[in-house]
Amino acid sequence: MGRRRNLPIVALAMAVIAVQLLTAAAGKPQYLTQLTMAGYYSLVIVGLTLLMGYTGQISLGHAGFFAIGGYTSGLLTTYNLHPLIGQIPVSILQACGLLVSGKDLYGADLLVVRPWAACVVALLVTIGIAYLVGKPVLKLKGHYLAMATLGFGTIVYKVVLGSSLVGAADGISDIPAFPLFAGLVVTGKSALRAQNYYVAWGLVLGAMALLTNLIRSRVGRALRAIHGAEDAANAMGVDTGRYKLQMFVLSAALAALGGVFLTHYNGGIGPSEASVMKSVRYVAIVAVGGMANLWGALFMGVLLNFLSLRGSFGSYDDAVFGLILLAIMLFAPDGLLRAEFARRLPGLRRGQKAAP
Amino acid sequence: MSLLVVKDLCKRFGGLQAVDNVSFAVASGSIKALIGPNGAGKTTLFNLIFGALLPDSGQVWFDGKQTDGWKPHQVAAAGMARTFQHIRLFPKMSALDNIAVGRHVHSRAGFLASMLGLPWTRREQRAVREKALEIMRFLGVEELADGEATSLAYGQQRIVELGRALACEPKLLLLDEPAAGLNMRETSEMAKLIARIRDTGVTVLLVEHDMTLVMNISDEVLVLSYGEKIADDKPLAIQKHPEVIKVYLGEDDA
Amino acid sequence: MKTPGILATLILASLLGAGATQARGPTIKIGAIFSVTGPAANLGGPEARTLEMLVQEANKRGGIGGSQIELVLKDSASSPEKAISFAKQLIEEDKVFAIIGPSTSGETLKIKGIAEEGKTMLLSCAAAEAIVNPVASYVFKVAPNDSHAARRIFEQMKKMGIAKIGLLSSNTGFGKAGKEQVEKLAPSFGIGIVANEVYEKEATDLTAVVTKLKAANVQAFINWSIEPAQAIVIKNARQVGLSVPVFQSHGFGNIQYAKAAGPAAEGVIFPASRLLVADSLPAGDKQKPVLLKYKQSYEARYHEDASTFGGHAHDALLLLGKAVEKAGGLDKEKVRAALESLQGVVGTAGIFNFSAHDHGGLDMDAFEMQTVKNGKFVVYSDAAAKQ
Amino acid sequence: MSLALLFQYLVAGITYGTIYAIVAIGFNIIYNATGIINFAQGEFVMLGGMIGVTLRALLPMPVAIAGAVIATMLVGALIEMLFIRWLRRPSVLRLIIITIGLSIAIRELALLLWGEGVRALPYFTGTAVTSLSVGDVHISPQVLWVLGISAVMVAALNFFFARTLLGRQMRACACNREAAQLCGISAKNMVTLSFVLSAGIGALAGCVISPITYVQYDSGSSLALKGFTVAILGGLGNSMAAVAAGLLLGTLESFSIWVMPAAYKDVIAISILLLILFVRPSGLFGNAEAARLKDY
Repeated sequence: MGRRRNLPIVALAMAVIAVQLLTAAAGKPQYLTQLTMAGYYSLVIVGLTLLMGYTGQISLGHAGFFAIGGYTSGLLTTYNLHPLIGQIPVSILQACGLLVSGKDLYGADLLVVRPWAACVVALLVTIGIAYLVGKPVLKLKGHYLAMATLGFGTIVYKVVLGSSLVGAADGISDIPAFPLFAGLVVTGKSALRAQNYYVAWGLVLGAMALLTNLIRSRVGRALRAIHGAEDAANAMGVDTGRYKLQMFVLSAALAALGGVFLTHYNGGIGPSEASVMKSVRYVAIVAVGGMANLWGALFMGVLLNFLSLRGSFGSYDDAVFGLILLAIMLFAPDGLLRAEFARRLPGLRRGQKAAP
Repeated sequence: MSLLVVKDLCKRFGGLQAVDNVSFAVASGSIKALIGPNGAGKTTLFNLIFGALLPDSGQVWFDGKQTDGWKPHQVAAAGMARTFQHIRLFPKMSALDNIAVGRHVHSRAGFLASMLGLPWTRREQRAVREKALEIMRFLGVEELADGEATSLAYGQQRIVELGRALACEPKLLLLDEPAAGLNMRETSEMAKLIARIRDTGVTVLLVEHDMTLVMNISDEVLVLSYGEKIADDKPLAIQKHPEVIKVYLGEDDA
Repeated sequence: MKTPGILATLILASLLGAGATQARGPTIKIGAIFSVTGPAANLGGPEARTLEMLVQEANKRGGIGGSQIELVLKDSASSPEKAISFAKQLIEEDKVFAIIGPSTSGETLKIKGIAEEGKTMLLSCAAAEAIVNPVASYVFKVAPNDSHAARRIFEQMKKMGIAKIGLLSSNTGFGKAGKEQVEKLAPSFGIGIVANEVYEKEATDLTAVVTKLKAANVQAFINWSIEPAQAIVIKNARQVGLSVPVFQSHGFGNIQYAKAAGPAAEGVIFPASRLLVADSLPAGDKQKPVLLKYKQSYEARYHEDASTFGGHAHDALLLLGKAVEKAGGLDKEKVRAALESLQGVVGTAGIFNFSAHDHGGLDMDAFEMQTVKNGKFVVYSDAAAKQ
Repeated sequence: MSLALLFQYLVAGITYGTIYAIVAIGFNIIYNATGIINFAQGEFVMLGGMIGVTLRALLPMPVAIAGAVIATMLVGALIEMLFIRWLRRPSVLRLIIITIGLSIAIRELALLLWGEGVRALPYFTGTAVTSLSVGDVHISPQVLWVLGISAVMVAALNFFFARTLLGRQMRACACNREAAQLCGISAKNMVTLSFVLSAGIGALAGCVISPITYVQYDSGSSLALKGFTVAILGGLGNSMAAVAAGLLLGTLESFSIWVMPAAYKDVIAISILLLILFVRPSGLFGNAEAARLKDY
């Protein structure tokens, strides 16, 4: 029984492998760079799809969560604790093996937080902030919700832009690679390009597996019910406030995960990752993917980010996303891919039926 | 033994006293009807009982627990279910999925277990589906299972909404104008259905304008006018109640 | 079962095929990453236009090293993530000979390592000293150091007997870099910063900020930014009656701001490249011909005033051309070595003298103290100021 | 802090506040007629300024400003007719996204048309350094222009909505669309009119403030954010309250520089916005029910 359920995930895994082989065969392994980056952005997008498309809660601040993740990990892995050696908190961290020492560019001693620990802290920080922000914000609806999330996103942007601790407008540079396990390292070194592609897409696969399970489950049904008629869902016993909040936090955590990994992959992060335009782009991709269509959003996310990161839109990058938003919302508010797929692949969208 | 007891409930909207010091009880296993002219405060009373609105004062006791101040989902978990005056089905979901949402309080898979797709959550999913189908069979609409709920015929939507409430396996079922918009044949079928539901042991509290339905199936009738209770008695006694005739039946000629 | 995943594969596969570029005749590919749009469009815009113009001109003259130049221009919109992606693309796929740009320090610092790993020359148009310190063998910079600009300002202040100043800067990379240098160098000139404010680059009115300076009784203030705000600042300062000498950074070297501020800009003192005052330089000035030529052709073509930022792009291409000439061919390694040893190349920003330890090449002489007189930039002289 | 300084800050605050308030009034007009928050409102301000500056090169200033206002009004009408009018029962989410898309499109178009350069109209009276001094407090005459024109605008709007047939029809539509339609009012035309009006107000604002703030292709969005904040602070739809809220926020921002770096000025404004949304979504000056009875 589990086999049919997992078919889309298996197909995605095969597609991931096929793309790598194809790029290698076509002599264009460099494409994997942008595909890797697009993969990390996809984590934001699939989370946002569940929040917006399934649960019906708009967020114009998800770039903020991405940035919080990336910046936290970036700051922790570059902030030099060496001058503080001997102080008790630093000693404790050292004793726990959470710190790692090295040399900086100028050859000076460097003592920073281990990437693993930084990653965990980044996720926890994001989850905490998402919880604190989400709790009051998700009580709002419509324009008020849009405005509040936009406000949150703007605050994150202004804070990273105004804080010299995180490099203000320059952002953080020289962020070290992130050794995962078994020799896997998240780094932008071209020699490890294919490996990093698989790390990114492994994460995406994992996220997709979890999320497709989620949308087919009791929780997924409750989320769609909240989207359709919040009061009725509440009357059927769905704790709508809690479900919305959990979904918000989950999507924020996914965004932060993408942020952490991309930051280590890129070796740096700048305020542009937190900008409101970035958040709007994520919304545009979810919309063009079909709002409540996880696969559509994933596909459009990879496609558009891939093209954008390759500079295919030139100076019209933002304009392209603006026009996409307009066109989709005017002519196909349910998304480009949705109508098509709904007809052909009822099993994908209505998980209920696909499960025997 | 009363399943629901309402004591001195009050609710004011700005200058309007929507519910004014209303007290009553619903006996376990009975059908109680709530009638009154438009704007009498019937739906407000429902919302107060269900937790969708907070009362200004007064108490609601359900199944031995004081539930005023609870959120609707807490009330639902305690064993109360409702339908809405204007049908509130979930769009873009099949009829079966709509009814399956009603099983929410009787299932427990959360975010983590669902995401991991643990085997027990799948078993639970199958059980939910079976139960939803069983309810559709009970209502005689199992052929509608895969249709998109909001594109069904109006009468069918009413049935599906009723099924969704039944899926909660409630002790008390609140029906807000279950026959509104139905034709005469559908109305009498609805009446039979409500009686059948009561016979399975579910207590029913309903708001309804159709007096034939009310008088045929109710064990007791409560009459509201301008937020105040003016009568609470057996149907036959209500029909003869002078106050009721004056404020309600008199002008409605029902 | 058909899945979108497979569909994705198919589309990507077709993209792969379409993406292949054809090789043509003897060309040399030069990559450029500029912030043509986005928060640093004021820098990237003129830089991109300059490069496009010069490449065209150079190709008409036969290109460099006997090869036609193919310019691959990328708009990073000041986003480091794009700059990173573009740098890898330019180096690994387009196999460019060298990269000119990016416009901002934040982006440059993020691709410094990539250029080094890819053994591709990077001629950054940003000013941060961290770009060339520590020296990375393939990374150069053509914009003058902020510290030099700050020193020129402080020297001037000493002459004027100023000891107590206010410092304003915008929350951009440019503002941040300048602020750091001013803060660092002030003590060594015996100058105290008594008010220090960072404002938003979108600021529309800075009355409150200048009022704070006024309250602190500063003897002069420095404003370090590239945005419209630098014109707003001086207007607001004059409006609230703050009449102390105003110093600006080289970011002020854009006549549109001086024009926008109108009479408020009169008397503002700032260090900048001689490009701005090319017409009024003495005839013997070494830079004058270069400056005039660039200025005239840019202004004729784009109908806007040439800015020092566009000049950086000019210098980058010029230096690259000289290095190719010196190396006598298009061997990347030889050209890199030649670039590193270039001496006395006259550019718009100043005279470049590179060495293995100095990939910046400019000294304090790159800056000339200037001021605004009758709506025009002129060389500042103490004598003239006293009149 | 001396008294003069205090007043100087107050003047700065009033300047910011008035600018925010005019943008907020533009939001309110469309919101009242349609229930839409027009995320492209800031772009109307930018367009007004840009067109004004462009026309100024050929025409005398008052004519140029009038031309800019009319041109932007046309743009407003065009936008409503092309992108809003024909939608059937659009969801709030859809409208939010459409207006966001519009704002990006207009901004990028402006970049294409005018480039990244910064422009400004000349000061209406005097020059950039002129200021009127009362004791040690200085104020630019342009600020008085902004104040004066805003006051006239608010008065004119009040008159329009209270006294003219068209204004009353718009209010009728805002209160009850169906009923208004039964009385023979074309609700659709009223929506178009609201876009025209609010575009015109935005454009006028853009011209009047441009000598102070300058105008650039992307100057709309940051103004819009402040405009929102003020609109919500005052209670969505209530323009008189928006003026009060604008002055309040402007003054707060102006004084905030004593406690926080100026770079965090926006953070303060937005934090106030969030706080209001959480605690009193109906705004400082409105109560929840009055907010529902949407009045201009």
